[in-house]
Amino acid sequence: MINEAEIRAAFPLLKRELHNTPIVYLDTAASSLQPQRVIDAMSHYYANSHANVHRGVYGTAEEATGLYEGARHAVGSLIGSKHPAQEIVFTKNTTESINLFVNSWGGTKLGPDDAVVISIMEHHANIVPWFVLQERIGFELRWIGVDGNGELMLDNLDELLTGAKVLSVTAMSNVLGTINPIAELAAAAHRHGAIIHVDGAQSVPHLPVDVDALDIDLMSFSSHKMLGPTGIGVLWARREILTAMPPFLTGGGMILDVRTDGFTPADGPSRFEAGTPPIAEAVGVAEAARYLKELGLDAVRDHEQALTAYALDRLFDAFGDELTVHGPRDVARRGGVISFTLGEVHAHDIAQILDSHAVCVRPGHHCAKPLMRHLGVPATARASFGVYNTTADADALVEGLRDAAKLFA
Amino acid sequence: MINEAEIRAAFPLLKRELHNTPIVYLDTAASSLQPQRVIDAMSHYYANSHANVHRGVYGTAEEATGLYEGARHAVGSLIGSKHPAQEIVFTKNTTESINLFVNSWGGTKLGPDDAVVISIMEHHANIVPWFVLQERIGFELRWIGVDGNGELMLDNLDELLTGAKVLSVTAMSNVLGTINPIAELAAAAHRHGAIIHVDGAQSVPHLPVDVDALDIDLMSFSSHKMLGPTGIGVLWARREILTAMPPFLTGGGMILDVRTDGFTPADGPSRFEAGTPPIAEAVGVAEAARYLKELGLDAVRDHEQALTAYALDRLFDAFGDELTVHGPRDVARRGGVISFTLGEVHAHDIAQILDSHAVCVRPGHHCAKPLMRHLGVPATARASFGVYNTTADADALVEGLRDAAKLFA
Amino acid sequence: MADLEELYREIILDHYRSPRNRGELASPPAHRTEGFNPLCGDEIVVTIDVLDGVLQDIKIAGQGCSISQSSASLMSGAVKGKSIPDVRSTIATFKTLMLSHESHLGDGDAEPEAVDLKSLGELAALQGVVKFPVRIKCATLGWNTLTQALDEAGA
Amino acid sequence: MADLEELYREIILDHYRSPRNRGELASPPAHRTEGFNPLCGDEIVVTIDVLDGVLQDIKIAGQGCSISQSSASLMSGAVKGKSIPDVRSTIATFKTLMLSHESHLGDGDAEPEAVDLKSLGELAALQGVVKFPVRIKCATLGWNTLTQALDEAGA
Ligand SMILES: Cc1ncc(COP(=O)(O)O)c(C=O)c1O
Ligand SMILES: Cc1ncc(COP(=O)(O)O)c(C=O)c1O
Repeated sequence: MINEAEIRAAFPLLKRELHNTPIVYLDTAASSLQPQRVIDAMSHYYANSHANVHRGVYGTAEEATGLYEGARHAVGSLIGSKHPAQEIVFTKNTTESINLFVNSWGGTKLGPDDAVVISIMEHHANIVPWFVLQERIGFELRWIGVDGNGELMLDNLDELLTGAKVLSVTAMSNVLGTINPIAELAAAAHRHGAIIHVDGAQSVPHLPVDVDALDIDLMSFSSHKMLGPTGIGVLWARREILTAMPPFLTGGGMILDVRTDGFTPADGPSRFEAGTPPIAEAVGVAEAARYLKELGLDAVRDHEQALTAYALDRLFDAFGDELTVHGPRDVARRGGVISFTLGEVHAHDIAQILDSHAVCVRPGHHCAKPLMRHLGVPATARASFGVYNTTADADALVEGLRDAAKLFA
Repeated sequence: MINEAEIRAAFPLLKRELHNTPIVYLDTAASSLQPQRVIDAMSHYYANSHANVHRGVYGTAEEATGLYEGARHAVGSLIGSKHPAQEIVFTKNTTESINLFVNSWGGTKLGPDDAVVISIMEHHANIVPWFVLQERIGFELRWIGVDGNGELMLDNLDELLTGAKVLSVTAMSNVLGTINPIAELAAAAHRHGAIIHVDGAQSVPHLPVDVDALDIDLMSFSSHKMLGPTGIGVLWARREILTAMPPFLTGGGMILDVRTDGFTPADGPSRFEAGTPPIAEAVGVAEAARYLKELGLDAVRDHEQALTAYALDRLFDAFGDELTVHGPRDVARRGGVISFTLGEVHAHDIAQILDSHAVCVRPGHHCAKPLMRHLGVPATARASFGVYNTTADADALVEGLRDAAKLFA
Repeated sequence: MADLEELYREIILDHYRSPRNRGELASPPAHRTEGFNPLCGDEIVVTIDVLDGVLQDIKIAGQGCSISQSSASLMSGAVKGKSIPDVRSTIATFKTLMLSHESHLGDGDAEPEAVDLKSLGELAALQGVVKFPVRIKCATLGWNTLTQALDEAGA
Repeated sequence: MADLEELYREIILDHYRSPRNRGELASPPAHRTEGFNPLCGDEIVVTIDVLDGVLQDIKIAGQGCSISQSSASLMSGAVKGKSIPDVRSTIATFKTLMLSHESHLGDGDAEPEAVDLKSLGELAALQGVVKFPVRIKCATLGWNTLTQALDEAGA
């Protein structure tokens, strides 16, 4: 169970006011807030242990190295990685993680006769890198469709996977909230001899995720969406897969040797971590992972699911047919991301009016333009919940929307 | 003039002790310490203004966007960029900046008949990415040599630049301390129709740098070496050059449009900033840039130059011929980076013994193996100064080294 | 919330609900240009008919928020039938109004100029946008598209 | 500084100054393997001569810090002339000694075992290294290289 008062007290930004009204933060799908202990962990690191990692022998360099390597364990333990020291690569965000995977793995394993399967509901981060690689290599890119309920259309999955080498799909849509059946997709991919890469940007912060139980091969996610700092992301990959991947970014820290005629890359995650890594950020995301683990992802999920159910009820009660919510109505099949349109009011105007009520939602295409085209809307307003949100926040959303509806009546 | 007491009080890590002795931090070339105001700027950001940038209309999203875009101005102003909003790209470190430049610019502008000129004293970050691209494209990689004084051998520069499309060279060696004649190199490159990219990782934090006065085309540098946080780096590029470069990493935030059959990239720096950028880190590096500007890079340079002169004198007084210092003796031609070997004592052992005196130096190849091979040493110990160091720190280094010399006598 | 009322003035809501000069002119002979705001997905299609140095006709299509659509609608009324120099000067005046805030975020080169609000007529209703920096891009979308259309049409 | 004296025991400095079994055996017939520590650049070249299940001879070349070089020198004395199972067991014992700290940083799977220091003889001098985690890689470099050499030689 989530203790609301305790949790809210842990997040300093919730004390913020906008237009003299306490902030109602409903944009966690874009970026979460950070608890004070995460902020403090980083400040403490800078003030006490900062040094560059890996090559120092003095006290603080050892501490920094221990904290940085230890962060792989904290993060790995959150997602059920059995060998975090060999499987957790730190990047700068989900987007870099996916670029790294696509270029390193895809760039060496894919040929012009191969196929890659993604879905229409992917974030641009899991679309554009494939386009760029496709231009170079020329494989076929196949799209899993989305049905009227906002769920993946899987009846032709076997067909799509025939001849495919990789399935890359999001675990939770950042627009629809849809929770995709990753275990099922992983089994299907493996049946066809393909590997599966999961975009976990929205799932890792909000659902219990166990990479072993799901039997997936790689997963990308971002610290800043899981109560951690900006500037760091994660690529988790099974050891066998990571070991076979060539470097992507290159420079210091990822080499065994450099001569004037070539270089030999290092083993393990450091092969993919060229240059000085985000050290303080690793300290921060480790603290965020510990915090999430203490809260328990089951409890986080329960809290957010109940809140989503409450919010959807209140919204439909208030606006009826004027309101269109994209994505599943069944809260067991969706996370706390509510994308909606309200009559003729444009998403941008909705967000502007809500801001005057200190309610923070995001308008736009949410970096998922293929999905928006499919939905036939140029933009939606999106309210998204974090563990620190309450039914009072959902009420504030409804009240703000009444104002918008009135202004544009 | 640098007020030593005031400056030292600004850096909380200097209150740290190692083995019950106040820390003597001499590893700024690897990573600098951060003043409290930089740490506070980031904590304050997280606690008050955090939101994802660029697409939000609510109060904190606007603040975060303003802070992030404003950081381009603060950083640009430090290096004399006239159009920071169009010229400053935020990356995760110098290494990513160089990878971005090499792949985006080099990947489209270089052909098998072209030549690229670098130097033997480059950091791996300015070597390995060229190797990787060379493998794909097949251009010629030419090396500027280093003379016995640790300076670039420029007599055959015209020959090296003939037919070259780019000269990529460090402004200050992270091993030798050598300050290279960038303005002269830029003029030579331009005379031959080549562009010049400068690795400013060691120069921007320690020397007055004006990209316009130097007449260079691109420069890469890291926040964590210039009193700023980890997790963010900078690529500065002249507008005309940046505008002509295609994207490197791709995903959200860097596109104009994405369809199921392709995408259109955005203009300006954001074309190169795929995914959620290091927002808090931009706030931090902006504060660091402002702090450096307030101190004045001339004053920083004077302080560090005087300290280097003092340290070299004390070291040679104490150890005479036992001591080998690599790089120029003339402190006007070098920065505060002192790489040395001491008799038969291995660099690793030197660093270990110094640690027991709380003196932090770095042993190893300093990510410059081609240079180490050229110098004929497997490793050096490196002491490097920051603005917060004093002659007392140099004295502590000498005392510690006496212990090392004694133990291994 | 005073600011919000300044943003959503009645005249703006009216132009959003009932946009003027809506549609597209046949092109050719008219010139057609699309404008696009990647951040929010707003689109404006401007078709113009220039003859004898005069903007004979203009039509606006596209979709987006109340600010982008009403601003384009207001613009169409303000420039239709005017000589090209007058059109360009109206654009410049309007952009100056918007820039009075944008200069804070821009390169810092441009000094904000005083704008003669009276000369803007109905357009002055858009001045409330200046207090909402992210919406300035919405308000100027149609205007930038028109500038591009004029440039492309060689007018 | 007590720790430092434990690290740099006299026996270690002695082996660093006067390394035993220094050089390279002619290969072939001996087997030659290079070990490398990318972080500090230390190198160890191990050449071994295995016959009738016994490590008949071993020589060490390379360069690096006092810990890596003395550890390899001590190792050469400890394994030379031993049967391969005995060599492997000496390696295992030594690695266990080193692991008693490394397990904190590693995957956390391995429980540190108690090590019979007496069985290590002179090698026990290296136990001070355990307090300096970054130096463990130095101390084990020669040992890992020997293991690799044995594996490659099929011994
Ligand atoms: C000259 C030089 N170039 C590049 C780098 C790489 O910087 P970073 O590790 O921040 O990417 C360094 C720092 O180690 C350096 O000293
Ligand atoms: C599903 C999904 N994938 C990828 C991303 C990209 O994450 P980042 O911007 O941290 O790289 C996001 C966040 O916007 C997302 O929601």
